[in-house]
Amino acid sequence: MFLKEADLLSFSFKQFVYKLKAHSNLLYGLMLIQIIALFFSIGGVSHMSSSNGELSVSVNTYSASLVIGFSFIWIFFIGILLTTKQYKKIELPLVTSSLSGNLSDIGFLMIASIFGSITSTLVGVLQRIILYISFDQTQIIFDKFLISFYDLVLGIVIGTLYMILISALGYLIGSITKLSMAFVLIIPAIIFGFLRVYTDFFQKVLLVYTKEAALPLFALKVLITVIILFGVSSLLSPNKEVSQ
Amino acid sequence: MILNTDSTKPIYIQIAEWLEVEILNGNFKEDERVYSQYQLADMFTINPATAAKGLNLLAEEHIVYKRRGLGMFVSPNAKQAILTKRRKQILEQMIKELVIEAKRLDVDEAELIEMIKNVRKEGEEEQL
Amino acid sequence: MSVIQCQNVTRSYGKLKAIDNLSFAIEENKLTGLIGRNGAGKTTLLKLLAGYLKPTSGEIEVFSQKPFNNLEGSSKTMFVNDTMTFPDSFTLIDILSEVAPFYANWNSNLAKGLLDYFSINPKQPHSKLSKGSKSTFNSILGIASRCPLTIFDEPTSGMDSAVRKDFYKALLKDYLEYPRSIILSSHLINEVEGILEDILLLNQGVKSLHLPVLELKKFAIGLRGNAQVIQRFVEGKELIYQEEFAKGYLYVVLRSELIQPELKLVRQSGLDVLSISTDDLCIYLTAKSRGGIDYVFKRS
Amino acid sequence: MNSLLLLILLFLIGIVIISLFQSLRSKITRLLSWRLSAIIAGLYLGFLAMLVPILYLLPANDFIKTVENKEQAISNSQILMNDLYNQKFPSEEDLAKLEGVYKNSSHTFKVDSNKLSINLRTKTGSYHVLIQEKDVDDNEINVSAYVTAQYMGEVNFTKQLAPPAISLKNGILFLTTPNYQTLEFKQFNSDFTVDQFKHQNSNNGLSTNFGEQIIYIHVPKNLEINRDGLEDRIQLIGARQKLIQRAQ
Repeated sequence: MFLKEADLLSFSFKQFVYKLKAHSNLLYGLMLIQIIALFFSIGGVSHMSSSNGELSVSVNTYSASLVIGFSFIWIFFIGILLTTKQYKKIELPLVTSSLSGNLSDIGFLMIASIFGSITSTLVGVLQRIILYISFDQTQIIFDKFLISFYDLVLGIVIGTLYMILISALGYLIGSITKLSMAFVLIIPAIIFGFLRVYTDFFQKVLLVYTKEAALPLFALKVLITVIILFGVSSLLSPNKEVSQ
Repeated sequence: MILNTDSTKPIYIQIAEWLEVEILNGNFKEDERVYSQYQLADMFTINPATAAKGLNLLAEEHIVYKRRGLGMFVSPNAKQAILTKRRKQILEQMIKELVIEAKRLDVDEAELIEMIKNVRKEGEEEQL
Repeated sequence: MSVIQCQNVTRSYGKLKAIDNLSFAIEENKLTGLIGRNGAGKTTLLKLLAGYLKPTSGEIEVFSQKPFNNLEGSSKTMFVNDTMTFPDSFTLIDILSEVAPFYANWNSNLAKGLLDYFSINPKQPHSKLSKGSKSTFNSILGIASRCPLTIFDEPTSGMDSAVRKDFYKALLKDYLEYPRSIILSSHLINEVEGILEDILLLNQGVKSLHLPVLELKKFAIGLRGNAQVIQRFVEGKELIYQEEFAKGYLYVVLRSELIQPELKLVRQSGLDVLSISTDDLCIYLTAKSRGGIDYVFKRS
Repeated sequence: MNSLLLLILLFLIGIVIISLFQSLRSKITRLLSWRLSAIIAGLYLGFLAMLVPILYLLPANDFIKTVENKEQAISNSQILMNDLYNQKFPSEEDLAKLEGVYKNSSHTFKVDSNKLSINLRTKTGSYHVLIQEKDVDDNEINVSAYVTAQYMGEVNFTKQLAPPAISLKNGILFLTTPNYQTLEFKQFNSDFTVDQFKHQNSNNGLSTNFGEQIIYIHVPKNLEINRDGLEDRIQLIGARQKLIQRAQ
């Protein structure tokens, strides 16, 4: 006789460790995408200039936002990828149930999110150093060139929360498509259709997260959403048979 | 030792016969423990149930006896029992077939006996 | 104690019934062979037992629980088949150590020893293996996991005959050392017959028979000889197989118990009484149409 | 709508990159065991983490620092301009002391004529010329160019402006604005993730504050000044100067 919960957790954890090693090469995708984003953002993310007749003043603004944005896209695809047959298949030789499979996927996505957020935030530091070396330093505005350590940690925490949220979304979409391949076509159609018709509504939903300026409240919102998204994904899968 | 799996003779009988030969050859003495079903299974790559059946066959014929918890042991007089059995069953069966075949080939009794004598003589010469 | 209990299990794919109203039980620590021709439903049955598939109707219990999506069941079951996939980020030797923590009885030395014995390069990924090596490697996992229920689905496909023999030997040796319930599916019975205790013969999703191998030998008997004489004996009896191998000469196979009382009489009437090899018996039992391939040629 | 399009574009780029990578991956990663991946992950993370102290150690002396009081400087400039329009002229000493006002250049010319006319060759109307008569006739014309606070966002670029070219020839003082000047600055923003929680309205639209130029000319006593047609841009400060001082 053994405790089933402990069992589920222990096997999920073993699977999580297994997947961490198994999917470790997904990291190269992240690195590649971050480097590409870095190259894009070395040109500056926004450009402002004004002039009067004799003078033009321009300010190029730099940030690692693009790198973070690209990493968000990456984690979204990883979320979908983990639900695909090719990736689910590796669970089969292991001790598994659909719940333990989901839990280990969630664990992997969390680690991937943390890693993605840390690296993408730190690529911002790399970007500053590259620009420091390549630019005339008298052109660099000191303000915000040095990211405070507090800002770095804050950025990492928020980035992680966002990435977990996005990965949960990807995972849900992937799980839905697994029910029927028809959803592969239906979901984007629905999303784009709704985006057009209910733009306001979508913007409001988006603002729930993006305009929340209180960190604890934001974390709470993300947490609840993530639990719902992963919960629905987990509820979708138990009746799914293994097809090979 | 390789068993003949294609043979129509069941494997457990082949096992029993092989053990009988071992006993006849003196590889097992009286009251000596014979192979267990698991040893046999391992040796012949057969299911232990099959090996057990072979041993049980010998036990039924009182060639081996069981000691609870210790395994199968060669019965006293096992050699004699085997010889008797083989003479009775195998030799008789063979002779039956021999006689039928001889009849088919028009070999009469005297001729058949002569042939048997010859074969025996050749065997003895080879042994020398 | 029954490890597996199936009650009226049916599994259909659309209209096709891969498993049709199957009932059987498998006792603990038996080495059972699941025999059937290609498409008999062997793999479907094994997937049902391993919890990969759900039965369309009927009850399956493995270790007294429904196997589908059951973690506890999965922890006690190892299903070796040729679609097992392992990540490319693992070499074979990695796989052995990564899979080990999942199985309580895992024998790591045995796994490494077997990998070494079968001289498969342990530094390559699973997906690069040839079909035979893949089968060998998967089978090593099956043996080393020492799961209370270990299922091998056509484990030897692609192996050469030397490796096959070694595999069966290894399987049996480990089974003797560590008894457990093993199901071995194969379409080649004479290869596995020796190591099996029971045989479950499947024919187009239906159970043909489920017997100890030892009884299978005595299960049927063949009669050969003059057609008219044979007809006299087998009149009204269910024949397993029948073949007219020369004009006026018949070869029939029927269950031993049907003819046992008259066997002496049969012999006296000059008919040959033949025992049937398990291999032939399985072929006869699972033949698509009575009369065999000859029948097709005679008709055309 | 535009940002949505951008988002979709980013999405498509992401898809292309990932699918490209996926197809390559199967070929490459055969060689890449999880151990190697873990090592690379560690190196990548370690490399990036190592950059943080390096960033803090970089010498930042040359950077443009925005420690000045921008609001004060701008309002000073505005008050100054108002005063100018209201014909309230500061003395040069006051002007030089005013926060946010910067002296661009100063020239001294020998008087070469008994008349002075001014040739103002400017492209904008932001040049104000103040002419003050000295108490003595020292035969020298002193010209100083001042510029009021110029900001883009938080950046004070007042000091980076090139001064106007000033020369005197045959009683004509040529004031020529410098060639078209382009100033470039690099600003770093915090990432959008952090921005959300930094209670500042970091609206990316940087407001630009162009300043005005004041050319202060001291002329010897009794020099005749000709400012035909430029009366509104060239102011003469003489006796009235004292009045202004009293008003302050």
